[in-house]
Amino acid sequence: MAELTLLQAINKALEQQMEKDKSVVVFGEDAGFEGGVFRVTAGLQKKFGEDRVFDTPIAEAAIVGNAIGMAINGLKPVAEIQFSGFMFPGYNQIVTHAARMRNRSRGKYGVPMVVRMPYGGGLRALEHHSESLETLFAHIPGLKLVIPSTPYDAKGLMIAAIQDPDPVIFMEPKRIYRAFKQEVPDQEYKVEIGKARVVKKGEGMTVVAWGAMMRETQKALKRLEKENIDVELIDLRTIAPLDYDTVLESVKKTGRLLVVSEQVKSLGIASELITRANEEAFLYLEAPPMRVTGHDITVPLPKGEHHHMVDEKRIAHTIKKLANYEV
Amino acid sequence: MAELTLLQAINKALEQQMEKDKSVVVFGEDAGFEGGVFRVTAGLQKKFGEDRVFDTPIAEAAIVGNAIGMAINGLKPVAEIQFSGFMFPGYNQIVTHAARMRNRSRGKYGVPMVVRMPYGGGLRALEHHSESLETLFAHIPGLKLVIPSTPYDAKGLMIAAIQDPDPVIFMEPKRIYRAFKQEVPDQEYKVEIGKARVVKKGEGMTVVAWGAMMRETQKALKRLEKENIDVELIDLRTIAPLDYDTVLESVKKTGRLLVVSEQVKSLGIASELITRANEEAFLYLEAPPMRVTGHDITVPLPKGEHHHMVDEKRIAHTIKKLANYEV
Amino acid sequence: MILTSFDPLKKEQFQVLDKDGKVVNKDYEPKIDDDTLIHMYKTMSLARVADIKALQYQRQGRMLTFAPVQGQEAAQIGPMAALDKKDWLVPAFREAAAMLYKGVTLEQSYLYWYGNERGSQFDEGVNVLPVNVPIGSQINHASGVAYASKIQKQDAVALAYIGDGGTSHGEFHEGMNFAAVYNAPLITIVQNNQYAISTPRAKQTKSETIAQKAVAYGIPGIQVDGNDVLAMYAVVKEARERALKGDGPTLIEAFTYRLGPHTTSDDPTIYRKDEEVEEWKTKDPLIRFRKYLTNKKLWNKDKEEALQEEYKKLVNDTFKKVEASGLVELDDVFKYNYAEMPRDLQKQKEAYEAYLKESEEN
Amino acid sequence: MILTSFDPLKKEQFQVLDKDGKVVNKDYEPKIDDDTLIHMYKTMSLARVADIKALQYQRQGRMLTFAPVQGQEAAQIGPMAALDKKDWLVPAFREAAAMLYKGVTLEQSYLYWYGNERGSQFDEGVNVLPVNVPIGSQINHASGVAYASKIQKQDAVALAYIGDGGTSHGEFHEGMNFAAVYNAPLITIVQNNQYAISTPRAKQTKSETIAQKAVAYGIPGIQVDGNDVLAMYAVVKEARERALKGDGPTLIEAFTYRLGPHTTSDDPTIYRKDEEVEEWKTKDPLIRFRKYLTNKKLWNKDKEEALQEEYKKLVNDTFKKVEASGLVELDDVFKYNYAEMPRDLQKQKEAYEAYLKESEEN
Ligand SMILES: Cc1ncc(C[n+]2csc(CCOP(=O)(O)OP(=O)(O)O)c2C)c(N)n1
Ligand SMILES: Cc1ncc(C[n+]2csc(CCOP(=O)(O)OP(=O)(O)O)c2C)c(N)n1
Ligand SMILES: [Mg+2]
Ligand SMILES: [Mg+2]
Repeated sequence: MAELTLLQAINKALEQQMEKDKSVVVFGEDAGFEGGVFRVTAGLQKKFGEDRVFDTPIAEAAIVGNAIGMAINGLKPVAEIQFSGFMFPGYNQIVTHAARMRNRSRGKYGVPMVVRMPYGGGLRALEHHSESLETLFAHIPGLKLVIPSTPYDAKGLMIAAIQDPDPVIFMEPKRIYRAFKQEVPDQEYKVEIGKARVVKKGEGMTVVAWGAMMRETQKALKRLEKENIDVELIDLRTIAPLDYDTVLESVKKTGRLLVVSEQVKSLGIASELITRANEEAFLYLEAPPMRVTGHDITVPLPKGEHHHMVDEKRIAHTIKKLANYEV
Repeated sequence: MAELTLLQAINKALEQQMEKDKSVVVFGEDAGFEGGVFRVTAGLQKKFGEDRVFDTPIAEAAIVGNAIGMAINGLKPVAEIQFSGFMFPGYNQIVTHAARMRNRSRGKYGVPMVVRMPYGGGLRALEHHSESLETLFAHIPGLKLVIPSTPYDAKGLMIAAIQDPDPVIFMEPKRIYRAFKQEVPDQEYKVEIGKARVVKKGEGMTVVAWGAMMRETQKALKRLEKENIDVELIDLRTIAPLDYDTVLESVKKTGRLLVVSEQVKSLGIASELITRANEEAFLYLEAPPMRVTGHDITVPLPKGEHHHMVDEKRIAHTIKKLANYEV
Repeated sequence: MILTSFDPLKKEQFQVLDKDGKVVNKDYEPKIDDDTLIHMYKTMSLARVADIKALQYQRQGRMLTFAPVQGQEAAQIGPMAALDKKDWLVPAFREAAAMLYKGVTLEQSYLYWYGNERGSQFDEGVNVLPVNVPIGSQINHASGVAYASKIQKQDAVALAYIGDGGTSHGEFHEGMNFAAVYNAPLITIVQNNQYAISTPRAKQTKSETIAQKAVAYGIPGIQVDGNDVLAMYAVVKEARERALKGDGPTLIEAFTYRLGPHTTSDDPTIYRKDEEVEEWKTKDPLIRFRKYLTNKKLWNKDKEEALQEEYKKLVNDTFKKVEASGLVELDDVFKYNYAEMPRDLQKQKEAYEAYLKESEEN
Repeated sequence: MILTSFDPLKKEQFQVLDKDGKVVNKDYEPKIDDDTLIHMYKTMSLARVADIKALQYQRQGRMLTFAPVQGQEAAQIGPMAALDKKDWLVPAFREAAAMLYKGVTLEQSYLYWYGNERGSQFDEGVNVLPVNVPIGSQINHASGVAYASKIQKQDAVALAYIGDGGTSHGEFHEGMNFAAVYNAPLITIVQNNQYAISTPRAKQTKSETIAQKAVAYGIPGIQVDGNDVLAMYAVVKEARERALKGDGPTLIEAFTYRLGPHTTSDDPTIYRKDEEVEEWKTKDPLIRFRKYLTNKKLWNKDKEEALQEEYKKLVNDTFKKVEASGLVELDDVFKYNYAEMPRDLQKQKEAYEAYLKESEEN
């Protein structure tokens, strides 16, 4: 066991899988020689050579499209998009090919690839560096989307993603890349894709979060410790396919649902969760399901970002509101 | 007044605006000389010349990106994407620029452009020709998205879109391009962007649809004529910004909401509407809001498309189910 | 070396057979054994018959939209004959002839255009990717396939097709550039058939040839008479050797013409003149190749008649089988979205089945 | 004609001033009046001081990430001086110097990198687009701006910047091709500063020069010494005339070097050698131009010292003003998403304000 940051845990997962499986290759803009602008792939080129770890031209359609071709011809590519906001030029490949190749060929060609991308706000970054684009992947049939919130999950999910027979989008909450450390087993282990984690049992209310918002939510709960609100906290971990069973079972028990997300408001993962709670747990609802999200605005540049960012205060505020809701 | 199809109504709107305003230009793949693969822009090049109506190379990023540049420098471009499934290479421009230029420049540069694209299923078409991608635009702050369901609205919305100071995505339900005719005024008129239309008043249930689904829904209602279900039918017409007021007022009155959409199930416009009904009309709900949609699968090729397409039968079935729901 | 002898910047075009089937460039006449020559000709003929028939079926309302190959058979069969079985074909959407040669069955091909995904479930060992509709994107797949082949030492190349219109797409640029940087064993053939739907080649790009676009990637580019099956064969053979040696991609412009409509939904009379089509008919790749084979005594009128009979029947029988296949089953549209169906999707399927059952009962 | 005299395929590079400020190509020495020459030099100097200062502020934790220009001033000021006020500048993200020359104020520039959108709210009549972060996409904007200028007969060109790395992007290809087909009055300058973050030029593309990529679009391409402000001026002047005559776009590769880090988050010592940087420092565009001006008796040591003093103060004062501007107001982040705020967004804003008020009260 070693104490690792989330970033280091991903690096370890990559290293371990590359060691074990020669077909794993890693590439992206600056991902080779210098190990990526965040250094997630640091050390890999030195260890595994330039054929398996390399820099690409600045061309996201090529990065994803080449990964698809490689996956079809026997490799397991782990491609990096430098920031999620730059995935758009590669989105055509993700949607029209990666997500569809298996179905298109009725099973003949799978696309076992991972597309990694740091995402999310709070780092006082330039334009296009702070978005939370989960919806754009979760809305597309054929894709998987995972987002770890801890070093342990990061390693386990990355290993599961690399071994998955289908394309996995791996969004990395860069705000907590180095925020804290956790004991992470040295050996290989997997965190199942498609399974949420009940972080804390509770009876009074179901709170769902993921990625960097898990931490904010936990801070909010800390703040509310004396308030006697018995929260069941769920970390989605996988956004697609979503583990509705775990969430809805919880909602049926608690009667209350809050979803915390740093996405813009409309058409976020929260809206699908709330809709499902309606469809499948309507009679259990003791209050309208609520969400804490950004606004339907372009993510502001750093000097205005705080207006948009979801923080522990706002989460705590809404938890109280939901707890106090009476019909 | 003339009897026009939806397709002809769009053509007339374009012609009228081009005549009136020299800054309006029209272009796209095959949109010039031959007037588009559906002939929506037929006759315009002949009338307005090659500078203002022209064919483009096959390059959607260029189509949208050039439109943005033109809009910034005094033109009002109406760009055509041949099928909505081919908008992906241009999506980067739509999301990272068209939607943001005004905010980015704090009002200095607006992007008054229209991006037209035929969309939707039911035409037994090739792969990527049948998707319903509303979510990918409605989720992005800064964009407007309109979808007409009648020739009258098509003309009025197109005129409003061209005159709008912001980028408008204009999705055309190609399945009903030529399905029926309607009296359409010869003169210029606008249908307000952002206003839904109450097609039929009712007290028992709110049914929301748009685009080609309006027709299927109306057929379903016809089927149910003898069933004594008093439906209030709403045509959204604008998907973004969405007219929640009209929908929620209706839901507060009827207590029941059904959304009909040919999108895939998860994260469709339906899920946001249902979430809003929860947030803002929870105490009025007499039944869980419901939706009729496609499945979370890749739209099948023609010989399997019927499994995915929403049809009047399925709509009627769900209307009955919702009407009969008792707590 | 063909690739260094024909400079697109000087508007040189590589040809072996002229339009009368005469060898005009003896030095470059490829050595192909007789069986292969005949197999090439036969596949071209089958593709042609399948094409003409499909058009008839479509006009009868029995076939859906499809993209005819007519006129481009040489640009497809020459290259395929120059490949090895383990090489990959990465088509755009107008490569039915190439796909046939590489092992996609006529039934699969028809089934695809009939609107059934089973048509892209190619047999084991057939290294062909499915028809690719989003223009340009296949170049990146081909580059990736080629790169994988290279680092896994498979000794195989990837050959991608694209249209003249497709070269305007950003994905063409990114794919070619990526492959060039890493010397991926990629061969890209641009079938310049002079039009992208209604848009003529001159409106697509200002470069005088498509081949010269290779300069942007620091790789060889060559314009070839795309109606000359031997020239296409010879140039691909050489490009393949280069690729396998580790020298990287080659860009080949096959100068050709689409004799039919863009697809069956298209009316080409709107945008091109009859005379132009008639002129190109005289350069028909089948006629030219038949003359060559006849000169070589490998072919004659009787054989031709018998072949036509055989293929008409084969095509008819195949289409009937395809027609009889009917609709796609519900299972099929759910089952292949993931290797394992997610629980929520399983539930969606069950809910839909329940609805079907219920609505049947009523 | 410069453009036809330096063939990138023959590896010819256009230069006027050598690194000692001597005119090596008298024929092409542009005629620029003294005031303009001095204004050019001053703006280069201001950009340099602003750059160095900003790096200091950033290291002190007072400035956010930004993209230094150091070393590339000539590639930016030469072209700007060759433009007319009504011409458009369409930058990528490393064109702070060019933007200054075209009328963006230092305060705006700093404000932008300080993280406030007001920094892109340029003054009336300043035809400059905001900093463009998504690589490549600005080429399409520039093409559109240019096309609009052409058909509205504005007699103006659009000049776009992009990096060597940016040329790999599909949007570069699509934009150049589009502009070429329609002869849009576009000038594209590739600042080939040898790296894209850590990725060296050779890993970006296999073409020997960037300029030769022009061949793909059937337009002129030329490699220029990008540290030579006069060469950059002269070539843009000529490209501009071509463009206004209706002859279409030109691709100019400015061969230069980024002396600083990619951005302030970057550590260039990981991927490049000190010697390389030192070697390029001897080619510093400012030193070279200063020598030229000194030779012309337009500049001297005293003037230089006074200028440095003046600019240090100006930059310091400006940054203090920017620092004092504080946070962005809530109104601002909602107000500009649409020309008119949609009702639902208005409600979101009100709800958020209500929350703020409420949580303040508690
Ligand atoms: C990205 C994308 N945009 C648009 C289309 C629609 N489309 C289908 S075929 C075609 C023309 C293709 O022309 P070309 O590349 O020359 O190939 P050809 O049809 O001549 O074989 C277009 C525009 C598409 N399939 N993909
Ligand atoms: C589409 C896109 N992908 C990735 C990035 C991240 N990124 C920012 S700058 C840069 C390198 C740019 O290199 P180059 O074009 O040579 O310009 P330079 O920085 O040298 O001026 C990258 C990859 C981006 N901004 N946009
Ligand atoms: Mg073509
Ligand atoms: Mg660079």
